[in-house]
Amino acid sequence: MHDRFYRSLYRIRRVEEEIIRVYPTDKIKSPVHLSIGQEAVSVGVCEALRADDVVFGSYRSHAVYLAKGGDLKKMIAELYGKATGCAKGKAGSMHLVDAAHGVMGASAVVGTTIPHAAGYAYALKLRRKDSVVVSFFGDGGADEGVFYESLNFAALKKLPMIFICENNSYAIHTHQLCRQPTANIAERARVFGVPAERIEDDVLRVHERVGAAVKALRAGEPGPFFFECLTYRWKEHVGPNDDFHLGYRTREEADPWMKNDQVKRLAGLLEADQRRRIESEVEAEIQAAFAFAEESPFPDGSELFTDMFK
Amino acid sequence: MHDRFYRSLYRIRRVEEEIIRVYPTDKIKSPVHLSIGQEAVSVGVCEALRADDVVFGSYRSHAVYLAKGGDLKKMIAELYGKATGCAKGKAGSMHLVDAAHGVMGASAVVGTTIPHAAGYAYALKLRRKDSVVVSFFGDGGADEGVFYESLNFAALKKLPMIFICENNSYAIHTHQLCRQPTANIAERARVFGVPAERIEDDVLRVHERVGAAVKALRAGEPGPFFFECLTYRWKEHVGPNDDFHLGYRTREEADPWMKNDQVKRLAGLLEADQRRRIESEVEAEIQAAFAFAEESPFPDGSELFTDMFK
Amino acid sequence: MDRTISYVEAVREATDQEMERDASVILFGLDVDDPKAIQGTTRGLAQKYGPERVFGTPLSEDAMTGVAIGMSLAGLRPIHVHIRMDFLMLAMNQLINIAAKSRYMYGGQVHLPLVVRSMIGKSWGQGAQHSQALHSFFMHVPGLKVAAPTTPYDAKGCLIEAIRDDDPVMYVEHRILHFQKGPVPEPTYTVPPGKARITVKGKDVTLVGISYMQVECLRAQRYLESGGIQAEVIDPIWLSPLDGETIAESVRKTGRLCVVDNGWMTCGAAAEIVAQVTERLQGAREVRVRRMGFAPVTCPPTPSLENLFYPNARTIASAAYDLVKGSAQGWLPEERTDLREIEFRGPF
Amino acid sequence: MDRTISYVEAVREATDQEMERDASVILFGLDVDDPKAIQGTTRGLAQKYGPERVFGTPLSEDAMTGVAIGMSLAGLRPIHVHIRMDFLMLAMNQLINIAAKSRYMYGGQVHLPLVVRSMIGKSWGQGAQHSQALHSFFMHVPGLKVAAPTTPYDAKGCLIEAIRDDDPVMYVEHRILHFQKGPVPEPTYTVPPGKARITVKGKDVTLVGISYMQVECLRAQRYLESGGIQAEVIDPIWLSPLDGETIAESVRKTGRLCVVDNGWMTCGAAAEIVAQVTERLQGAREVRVRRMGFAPVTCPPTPSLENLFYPNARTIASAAYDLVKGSAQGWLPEERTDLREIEFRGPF
Ligand SMILES: Cc1ncc(C[n+]2csc(CCOP(=O)(O)OP(=O)(O)O)c2C)c(N)n1
Ligand SMILES: Cc1ncc(C[n+]2csc(CCOP(=O)(O)OP(=O)(O)O)c2C)c(N)n1
Ligand SMILES: [Mg+2]
Ligand SMILES: [Mg+2]
Repeated sequence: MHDRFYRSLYRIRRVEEEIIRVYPTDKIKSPVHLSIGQEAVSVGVCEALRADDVVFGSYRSHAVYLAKGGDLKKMIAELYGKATGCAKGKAGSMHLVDAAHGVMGASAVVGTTIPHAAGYAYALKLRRKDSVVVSFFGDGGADEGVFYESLNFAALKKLPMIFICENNSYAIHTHQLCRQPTANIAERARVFGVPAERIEDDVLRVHERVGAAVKALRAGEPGPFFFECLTYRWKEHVGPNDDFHLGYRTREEADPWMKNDQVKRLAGLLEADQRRRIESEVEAEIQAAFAFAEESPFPDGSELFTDMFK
Repeated sequence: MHDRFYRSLYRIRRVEEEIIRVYPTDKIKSPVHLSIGQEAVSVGVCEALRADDVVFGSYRSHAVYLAKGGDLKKMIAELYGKATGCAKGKAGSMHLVDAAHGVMGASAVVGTTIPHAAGYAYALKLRRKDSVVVSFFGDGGADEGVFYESLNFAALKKLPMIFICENNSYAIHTHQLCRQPTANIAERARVFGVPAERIEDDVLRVHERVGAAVKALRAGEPGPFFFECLTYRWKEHVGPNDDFHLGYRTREEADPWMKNDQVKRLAGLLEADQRRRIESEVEAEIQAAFAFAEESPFPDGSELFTDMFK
Repeated sequence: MDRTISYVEAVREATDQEMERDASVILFGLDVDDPKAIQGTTRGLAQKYGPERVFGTPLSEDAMTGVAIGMSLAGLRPIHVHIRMDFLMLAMNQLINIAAKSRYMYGGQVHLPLVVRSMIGKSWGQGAQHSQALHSFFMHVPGLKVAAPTTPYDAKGCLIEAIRDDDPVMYVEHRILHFQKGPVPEPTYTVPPGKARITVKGKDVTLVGISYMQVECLRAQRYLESGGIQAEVIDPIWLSPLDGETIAESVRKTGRLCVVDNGWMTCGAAAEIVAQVTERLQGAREVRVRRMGFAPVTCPPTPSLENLFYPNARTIASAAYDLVKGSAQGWLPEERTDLREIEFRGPF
Repeated sequence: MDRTISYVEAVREATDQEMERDASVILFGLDVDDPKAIQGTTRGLAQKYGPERVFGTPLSEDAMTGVAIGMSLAGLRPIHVHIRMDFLMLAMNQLINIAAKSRYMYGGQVHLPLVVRSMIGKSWGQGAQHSQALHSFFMHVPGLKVAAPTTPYDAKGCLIEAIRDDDPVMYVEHRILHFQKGPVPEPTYTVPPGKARITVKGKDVTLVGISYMQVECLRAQRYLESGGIQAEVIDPIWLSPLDGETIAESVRKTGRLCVVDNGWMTCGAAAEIVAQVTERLQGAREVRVRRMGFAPVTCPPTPSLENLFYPNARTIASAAYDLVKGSAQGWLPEERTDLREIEFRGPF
């Protein structure tokens, strides 16, 4: 299990580090919202899911796309704006999708995929499926009215879904406590009658708790479940750089999070050669993906008018 | 005090009974959402307010308009679509307004005036005024995302306002528990750090509790406050009739509410001649108001284009 | 095709038949399962298909639209009903930023077979916020189709078409039309987009009437007849995609175009139709044009103003008369009660 | 008037001067007080006026728009800022159902001196949901004014006008224009609605360029010059109320109209302008018209498609050339780097 976790964590981290390396060349044709530092949430959750489970995310969805099994080559090609991208260059980094692997959508408008998850879960329930749906969103998403409306509906209909609030304390540069009078997102969910829990930045703990919820849902227990996963964004809100110089947060604040790095932690739980094997496989995969993106053609002009309607 | 309460309660009840009487003649030119049965909330709250305090309401605002001191003649003329109406016939029953008496607006779209109250309260706070703002809305309003967004903002900025949820258990014909998984609107407010309380259908109790909140706000204590006032609509959702035949609710359900009629209760707390004096004054006022509406002219066609811009 | 039913019944029947045919069709929205059953258009369906496939919702237009989108991503075919189009303003983010865009921005990996039914209505004292017809918003944004059927026949055919369409369709119903009756075949059929209907042939002036204004145009046509003018009347049926071709061909013949929308004119459907006809006929045919629609103000509830807010058969006839004569003639036909087939009593 | 400042600085200065002059002006919106300060347009104002008059908000576009309305009812003059116009879709209910209607539906008892600033932008890889320009929605609904200034001069003058206006104004800024520099007087002044500006005189064809497309039209004018054609270029500045008169007068002279919008065309500002000119000049002057705008698809982020999504100086010049010549000539001017005064690097 730890090897699977490490592979997924390491892969996400390294993919984004490569994005950082390549970004200044202008080969990446859309803004990137990096997940570095937040990998544990996506990995902990998605390792508890099956291929036929479904996730929805935000513009910051590299991690969840990869953790859920999204195709890496198609992701990098998408970032490059190439015809071989997961959406043929029509998504960019903010709308990653891989329907075959249950990555059903990511939106650049905050909070907007939360009700999609509820609707998808409604369909699963109607069809007596035992798959589950996971909605990923940020602490900023919890400011939006649609978050409460979706919670209310999901609880009313007892939907087989899991809310994952990735609370990294910030919406762009604005701290949660400048937007919410109390830092109690999980409690806000609980008041709708939804079992809700806050989890520290610990990939194994996330996996354990979310895994239990998934199991309960598959067994037909009423949903939804709610998890507020505390985490921290290491890089700037959008783009490849650090941003401690901006002054809205301090390095000191970041320190404990960086010390708690879950990628390193899981590395430490593996045998050295097991770890090295994983790393070299991942590196090869990443190299191949960037090469694939590099070599792929841009979409032809005629593509402008396709995909509007059936 | 009881005489003031009774006058206000009796006046609202009788105005709406007159509306019921006149409605079939087609003289009233807009749909009416009657407050009969719910008068205690508006009266209990508004008796705790000053003229310079401000209220916002919904399409069901006859009671709050009158309780807050809105002009009766202008209200009836407005229902008649006359040029002498509070909005010259441009509001109808659903948008009653009397800025001079702090009735700042009523909207036919559910939930929409809740943030207006917050914005108004922000302005009062900025200007160091000791007036307060009251937002009236229904249990249906608490389904809408804007309700949560407004609560969050009001709590964040500690605004001098009071949320009054008039919970009559129904949105049109749909019971609260078909729309909300738990009947706990006050608790939902409390999770934002807002002092919140549920009050039975008791005009004196409403007055006492809201009065205490108003006093605290005037003294500079941080707002907002929240009250879920349990109440019951006796008539159909829109229009002048009973609707027990529709089958979505029973007479038995209504019975205890009707037995608890606060108009009758307050009548019982007065001396007979004091009561009769109030009643005859109110009757005269109502008669005059309907006569005024009757005699007033419709707005001239040229009015179509006025009031769009300054 | 001699069976005659109402628009309400046509909508109900289309929904019923499609729900029967296809288990993935589901129906929800505020009050769809209540005693009034959305003017009867959803009557009996909750009983027949059960509360999982037909259900009322919380007052949460934003999330419920997102829920509909999520359902359609999962392969259902939701029909989301709104008793007033005004309330769609709460759902614009999901409609414009997601529904219209998903197929494209996900490179064709997903599609949303979603129908949004919304009602427009003449105010009857309801005023500002219960009277709007904002279909032009949905025409403006690529990725949405818009149907605005006038007759029971088209109501049924467009709704079935919309339900079977694999992409989002905004289905716009005018409440006055709900009481209209007309011939409707019982078996299912579709009225697909792309073809406007010429409802009356004529040679002097082209009247395009959108939604309820189609009825007023048909009346205006009769008034004009009595004034010696033969109007051609067109019902676009689908507003997006719009059949500009049929309209332009008519105007190529008549040389005169009066577009009557049941909505505001600025950046509205009438502006679009005038622009398209101008573009198509420039250099080929000189044309005279006129737009009519809501007065450029907020809708007033009092009848003395509301009557002036809407175009009607007589004002349309008067305007078309001027178009034909080439200048303002001051002609306003006497009101004819025989043209008032349709009775409207509010509020709805 | 030889002081030259950027559009960003012009917006900042207008806000600062009005906040200084009038204590009822307040400024808020997501991130107005953060280190990026809305591209600099709000820089320093939180420090100068304090956190009560300048503050960032929760991500609650719907309620915060309602809050702005409530503030303005209480006599404040809020400026509510949105870094992308796409997000206004969350605020449509408050904007369309309340802000546009309050003065009227309350019979003049209230008014809302409210400014909503929203930014539009070229996608630069941002695609579907961060690229829209939906000003036509606000033009459609009576009760809102819409300004879309192109130059730093107009940016300042329109913003001051908007702040002082007693009714709601939608103030639309294109992010590329933010980096534009130009002469701006330091003292306050206003650029009121009702008067479009003829930015270049010409006799052969009228180019109307909205928002950023004004810049592309100015470049197109230079290309056309080299093709022997004298284009007249018009900047409407205010889209609502729109100065149709100035545009029509120009077309009366040139006989040819090319409207280039920074938005979609169907039911858009370009449709409105074509319709108005057609109406005004019918019978008086035969005209040739052309609309240009976003391709009728969702905005794609990849550059190979995005380049085709937007009109540009060369495609505009080519279209105008055809209008003048009367048929498709296939003329596309060689790209001239000297016309590329403005550099744009995303993402913003
Ligand atoms: C509805 C909406 N409002 C504003 C924005 C601008 N915006 C982009 S990201 C962001 C912050 C979101 O914060 P959070 O949800 O916590 O996600 P995080 O970036 O921390 O992952 C904001 C305000 C947006 N994209 N959508
Ligand atoms: C946003 C919106 N959605 C739907 C409606 C239709 N509608 C009118 S009143 C109403 C019920 C509102 O219930 P509640 O808030 O409890 O108020 P009550 O009528 O009980 O006073 C509904 C759904 C509306 N007016 N606005
Ligand atoms: Mg965050
Ligand atoms: Mg209620």
